Amino acid sequence: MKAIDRRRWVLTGSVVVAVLVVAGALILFAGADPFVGVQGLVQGVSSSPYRVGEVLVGAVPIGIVALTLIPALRAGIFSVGAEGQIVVGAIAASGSIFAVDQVLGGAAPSILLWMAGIVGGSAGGAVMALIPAFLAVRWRVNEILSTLLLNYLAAGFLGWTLRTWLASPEETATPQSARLPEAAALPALLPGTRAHWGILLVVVVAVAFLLWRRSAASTRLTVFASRPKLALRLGATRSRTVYSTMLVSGVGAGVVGWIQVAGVNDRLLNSVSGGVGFSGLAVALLGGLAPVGIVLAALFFSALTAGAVGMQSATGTVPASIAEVIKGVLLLGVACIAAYQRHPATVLAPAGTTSAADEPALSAALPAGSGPEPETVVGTLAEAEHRGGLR
Amino acid sequence: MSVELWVAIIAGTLVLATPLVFAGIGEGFVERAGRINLGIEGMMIMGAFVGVWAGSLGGPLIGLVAGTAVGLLMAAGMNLVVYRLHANEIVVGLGVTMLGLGLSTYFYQLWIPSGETNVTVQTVPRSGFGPLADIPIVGPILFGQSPLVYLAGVLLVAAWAVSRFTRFGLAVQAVGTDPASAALRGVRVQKTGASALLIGGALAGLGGAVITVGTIGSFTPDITAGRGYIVLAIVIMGRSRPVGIALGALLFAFLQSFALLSQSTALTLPSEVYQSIPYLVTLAVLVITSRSQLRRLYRTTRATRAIRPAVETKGEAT
Amino acid sequence: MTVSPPEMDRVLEARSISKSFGPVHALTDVSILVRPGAVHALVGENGAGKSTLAKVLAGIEQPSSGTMTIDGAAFAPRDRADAKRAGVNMVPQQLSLVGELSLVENYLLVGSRRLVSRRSARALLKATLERARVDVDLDLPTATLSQAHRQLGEIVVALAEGAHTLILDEPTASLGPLEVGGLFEHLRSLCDLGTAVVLITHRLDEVRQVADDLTVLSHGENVHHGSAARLESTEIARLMVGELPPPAARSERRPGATVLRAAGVVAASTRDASLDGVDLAVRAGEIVGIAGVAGSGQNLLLDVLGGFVKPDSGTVAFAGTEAGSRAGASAAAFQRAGLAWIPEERTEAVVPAMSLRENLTVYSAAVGAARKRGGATRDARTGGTQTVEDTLSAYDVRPVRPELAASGLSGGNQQKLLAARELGASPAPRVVLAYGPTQGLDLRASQAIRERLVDLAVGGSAVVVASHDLEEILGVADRVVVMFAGRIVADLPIAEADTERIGRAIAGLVDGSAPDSPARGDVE
Amino acid sequence: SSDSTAPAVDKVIKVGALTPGNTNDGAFNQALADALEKLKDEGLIDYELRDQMSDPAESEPVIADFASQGYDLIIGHGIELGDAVFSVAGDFPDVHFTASGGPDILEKYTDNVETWTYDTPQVGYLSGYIAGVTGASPIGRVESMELDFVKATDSFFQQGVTAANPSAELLPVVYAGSFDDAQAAAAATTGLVGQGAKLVYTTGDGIATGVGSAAAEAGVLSVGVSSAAGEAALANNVSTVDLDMYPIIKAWVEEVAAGDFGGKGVTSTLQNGGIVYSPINDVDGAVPADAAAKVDDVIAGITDGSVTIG
Ligand SMILES: Nc1ncnc2c1ncn2[C@@H]1O[C@H](COP(=O)(O)OP(=O)(O)OP(=O)(O)O)[C@@H](O)[C@H]1O
Ligand SMILES: Nc1ncnc2c1ncn2[C@@H]1O[C@H](COP(=O)(O)OP(=O)(O)OP(=O)(O)O)[C@@H](O)[C@H]1O
Ligand SMILES: [Mg+2]
Ligand SMILES: [Mg+2]
Repeated sequence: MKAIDRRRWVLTGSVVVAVLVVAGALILFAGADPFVGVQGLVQGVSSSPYRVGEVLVGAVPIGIVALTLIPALRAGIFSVGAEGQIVVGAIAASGSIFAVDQVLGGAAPSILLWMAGIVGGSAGGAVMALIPAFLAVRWRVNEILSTLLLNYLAAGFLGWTLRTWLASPEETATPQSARLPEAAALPALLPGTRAHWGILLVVVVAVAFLLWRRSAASTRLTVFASRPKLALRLGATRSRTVYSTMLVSGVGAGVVGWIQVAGVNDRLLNSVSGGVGFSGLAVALLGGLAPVGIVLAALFFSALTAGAVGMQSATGTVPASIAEVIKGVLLLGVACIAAYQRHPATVLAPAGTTSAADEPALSAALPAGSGPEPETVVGTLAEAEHRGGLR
Repeated sequence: MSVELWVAIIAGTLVLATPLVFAGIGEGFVERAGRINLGIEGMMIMGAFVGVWAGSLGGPLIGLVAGTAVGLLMAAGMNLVVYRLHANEIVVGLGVTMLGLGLSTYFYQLWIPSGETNVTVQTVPRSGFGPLADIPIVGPILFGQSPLVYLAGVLLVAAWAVSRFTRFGLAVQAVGTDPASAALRGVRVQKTGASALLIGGALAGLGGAVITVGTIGSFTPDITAGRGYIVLAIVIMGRSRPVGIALGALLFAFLQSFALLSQSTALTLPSEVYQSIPYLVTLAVLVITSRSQLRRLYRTTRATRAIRPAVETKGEAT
Repeated sequence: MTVSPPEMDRVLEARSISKSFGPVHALTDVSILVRPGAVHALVGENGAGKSTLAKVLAGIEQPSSGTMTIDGAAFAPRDRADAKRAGVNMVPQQLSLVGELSLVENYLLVGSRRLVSRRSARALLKATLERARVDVDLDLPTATLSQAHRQLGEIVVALAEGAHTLILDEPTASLGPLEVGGLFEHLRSLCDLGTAVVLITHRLDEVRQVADDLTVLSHGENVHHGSAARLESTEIARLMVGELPPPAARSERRPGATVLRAAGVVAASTRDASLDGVDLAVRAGEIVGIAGVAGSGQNLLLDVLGGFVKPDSGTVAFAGTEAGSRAGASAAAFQRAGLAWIPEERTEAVVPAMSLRENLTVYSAAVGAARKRGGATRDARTGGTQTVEDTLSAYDVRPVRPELAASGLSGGNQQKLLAARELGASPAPRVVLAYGPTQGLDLRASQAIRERLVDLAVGGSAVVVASHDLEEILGVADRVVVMFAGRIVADLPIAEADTERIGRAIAGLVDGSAPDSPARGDVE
Repeated sequence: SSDSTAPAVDKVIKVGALTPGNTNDGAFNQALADALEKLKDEGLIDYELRDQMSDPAESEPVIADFASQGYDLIIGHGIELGDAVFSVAGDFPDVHFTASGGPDILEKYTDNVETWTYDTPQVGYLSGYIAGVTGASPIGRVESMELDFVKATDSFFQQGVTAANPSAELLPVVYAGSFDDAQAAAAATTGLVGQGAKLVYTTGDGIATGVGSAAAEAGVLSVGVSSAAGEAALANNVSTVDLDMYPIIKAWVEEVAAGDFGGKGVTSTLQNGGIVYSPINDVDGAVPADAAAKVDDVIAGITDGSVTIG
């Protein structure tokens, strides 16, 4: 596979160049010095321990969401509900933390408040995930759509919550809850940064899914995605599969909600989900539904944000929105490179897949090494329609 | 609620629905072709910005054309990255949205530096039905609309005709549901998928331009306010069929319009409740339609009880 | 018919074609000359390269080397559409009908005209149907047609599309005698019009019946070509698969207690005739053949027996397990209780993207039994500590490469892979549900599978074999059940099951004596 | 402009500033941007401005950055930034910060954090008064979201209206449910007009574009539409009450230079020139000629205390 390697490097190289050129052009367009910008990008990620911490902090929620999406995506169930699940998880977590704290007259030990947070968070996320699961199983309601809509409802619920039963006593512009009790906060991991113990949780989850990959359940899901009838013989009925996978992703997102509240913001904010849901989806696919790949992708994604802000700081005059632009461009670039890492995997591919490998949905989430995923994602997009009873 | 209010709500419905219909029809093709364009939001906002910018130079029509063009361009880029470089379509879509939101704000801020008054362009002039528009109630609703509303209607019929009466229409459906067989039949899977996305992109761009050049007359950051995602929802709910999409768009727009205006009446609920109504009801409708769908399937299954094996007659012949 | 006269006497020739997939050499230096107005049989053992050659001729695959000409003019199709335009058309085995679309729409899907007119297309197809003397619904989504009807449908579409050279890759694998008869008559009349037909088949009698020319492939190489007429059946058989061991003599079997019983089953499906009131009892050590025209309810019956479909009324009992309340729930229970399943469409049971190993061990893998250890499986399903390699070669799956994606196998070898998983289990399955188990297999492989089924019965398994191919049933069955329009219209011990009686029953012409009684009689 | 006579300050102050929204919103955010630019031209400061910092999760790191990079004065402009400023200020005692918030923030100042707010009652009341003197009725309001400070302003707006025109009818507030959804805001405005509204008031910026254009289209008056809405929208806008941050920030800068920064809170008011309003636009005769005069009177009244609000 020498040739392939060379081509990969050529591609990677040209993508990097392309990205830099575009970014540089945009900065020049704003009348600033591109090289300063690139410096800023690097500094934004690395210059101070605080910034390194920020990268980690940002990677945690994205990573957990992405990891817990693995089963659903593998089974070809396409949930975009993480946003809403994070929100409700966060609300439930904050609620239960305040409740426990009150019951114990403000003297609750950390461990108890953490439990309250985790339990509340996962419960909230789970509920938000089981609703679309139920609708999908009972009436074949397309889960892409139901989860999407539920996100908006969750947002409305959060807005109301922050104005009413969880509103902070003192007057604030952005709606927000009162500060959580000190004891509820996740202990800091690296002093002088916002990095917290939640980071270790990512490692745990990643390892868990590394082991899970070789498990029976994983096989069942893979079969389910492409050969439902055979899956029946393996005990993977539709309802069982949908409920279980959605539950996993829901709990994951819910816990993220808690982490964001207790680990990062110390209070419930309107921005608690902050697009993590969608980033998580992107990262899960970037990482090819493989734990290691996902963790790397999550780090990259978070570094993007930090770096882009850094670039803007460095260039000064350039409007803040350059950050978003750079993120977009880099994400596209990496999507190409990531795809190429796995593309060679289709050399001995099935007739089905080769004749249709040019079909985007298929070539979509072809993960490093392992086969099944192409079906998975076809399952995703084509079957989503049928499962949604759309024809 | 007064008659005026209802008239206002209906009129508002049509205005709010128009961009959704444009973008929706496009995405309809994309999803029937088995693809999904999560870049819609990005394409719409770019269409909205470029529309105003070009409109300020060459008038509303140029604005609309430019908006369409930029959507088309972004779609072409997406095709390149997805097909040639085999990048994951969903990731790319999210990237495109990020890029669109960023770029539109970026260029806007460079175009209108702080201290300068925002640029307004002349919006598409109202259609000249003159007297007709003065008919009470029906007048403003049917004849008082911007020409774009009627254009949406025309496009709707066109889209329906294309998917029903052209080989392209069949090919889109084929590659969408069974790419492997379609390819084996001799359909060019990539070509079809690419064309579908080009249509989707162009119409998404147009949809964005319709918001700014069609109604508002100027651009402000994030003016599309998540309509791209709503379009995705509507398309799935409308089963990717033009008519379904139109109905979905109208339903959603009506609910939004209703939620806005009924606030100005006596009954007072938390504003969040009003803002949630459109999504809540859409979900409810979705459940109902899916349910009846399921029922229908069940009934047809029963029906096949009647069917006898096809070659029975031959059987007697031998 | 749309064969435009000027194309009538075209010669399609391929010279020294080679094709390899990665390490696998599917074709080496193969040549073939297809004459107009003749049926050219292309035969050879599974994995010989027939389909690959066919795909090369039809522009679906590009040859690694070699040239093709039509009437001496170079012919190098970029893709299938290209080949079609040049007048070369093909019906691949794993069919190319788009399930969402009706036959009419599938026909309209490719062509030069941008606008489509369903009415004229419909008329054309209708005419073709009548000529072929078959009857398939033109307006239902093809996904709702039975395998056999899709097969016929695609052939009809290909005929309607018109071609001077028509390649059929095992068109008859899933067809019954009636359909085959009508089809061959039509092929003949096509030839009389000057069309050249390339027929890939594993059935000797068919070669004898229709073939003018014969090309035999083996391990991707030409081993024979010439006129078919002068060859003896035995000779052709030898060329196809080498010396065949004589079929084992029919051993006596003494059925035991009922293992699998369906009582008063009523069920419906969009793909098949609905069952109304089917009773069937299968006993240990007996092989029950289920005959019937495609779409008479066999598929649905096997789905019910397998626990995939929950009957609307009536019961299915296997090893004390009642068909579960939730649809599908019992499929897993049945599987665990030792029910082997070979569906009509192998694609339902083979996961193309999984390796051969994963496919073989999927059951154990999915219930969490110890997974592969250095190639050896502690896995009941592949037999004690037997290695995957052993199992593959035991069932003659070629190539023996456990890590190859199953989709890399030829259709026939996929069929063998499926048989290896389902029939190779140890302890031996207690019940076998097989629909056309030898579909697409060459003579040797078919014989091997039949013998395996018999061995299982002798060993006390209860075996159900459904097929459109009477020979496949009569070869092994102790009892033949005939289905018609979702009912069992005849149930004959093999002794009384002469082709004539079954033929009438299949056609729905029930002779008074037949139904009911025997089915009941069997139950103790 | 360079020829402006700048008082010779021994040291140019390095200012880092954050705004929640876009600095070209023609309103709250832009008030800061303009003031900084002016002070820079005067040679008093060197500044860096970060916009779109409404999310504390994002702004806190940026503030910490400024602090660690040795800026003299860090301005958190907007209530959104209040908490972030305080949590960082703790770790950097010798850097000067300003934080803004509701009225209650004035007492929250520390040794290195001065607090600032503006007189919401005055803004709301004056806007209402201007709306009232036009004699237009009924009056509709379109706002972004149901937030405390929005509701506060609105209550004083109502006071102002009744003060100027007791008979004016006020339609209930319509919330667009978004800060940016101009099209929804436009639909809401059109709807209000449909119910007879003759004047529409808004405090938003993104949505103001929709309100302004819809009002102009329907030929009714508007109050509070920012310059971000564009000329067309401004054509029908009677006036907009706005902030002028120049005097406040100039004061801070001088304190930093003089080394006596900290330990107090300040409020922008009409009195100290922190609150201004754009000249009354008579929208070709739709607004009574004496409106401007009446507005001047009421401002005088507020200044000398003869007019009391709340
Ligand atoms: N895509 C592929 N990748 C790897 N090997 C392949 C591929 N396609 C075909 N082969 C191999 O090429 C050889 C010939 O395949 P082919 O399908 O032509 O055989 P066949 O004659 O059609 O056999 P059958 O009668 O079972 O259909 C087989 O060994 C098959 O495994
Ligand atoms: N381009 C390709 N890439 C990967 N696999 C291929 C390719 N072409 C053919 N194959 C595989 O080679 C095998 C031969 O093709 P095919 O299935 O048509 O054989 P077949 O003869 O039709 O099957 P059967 O034996 O049932 O008649 C198939 O299993 C197919 O999956
Ligand atoms: Mg073959
Ligand atoms: Mg074959």
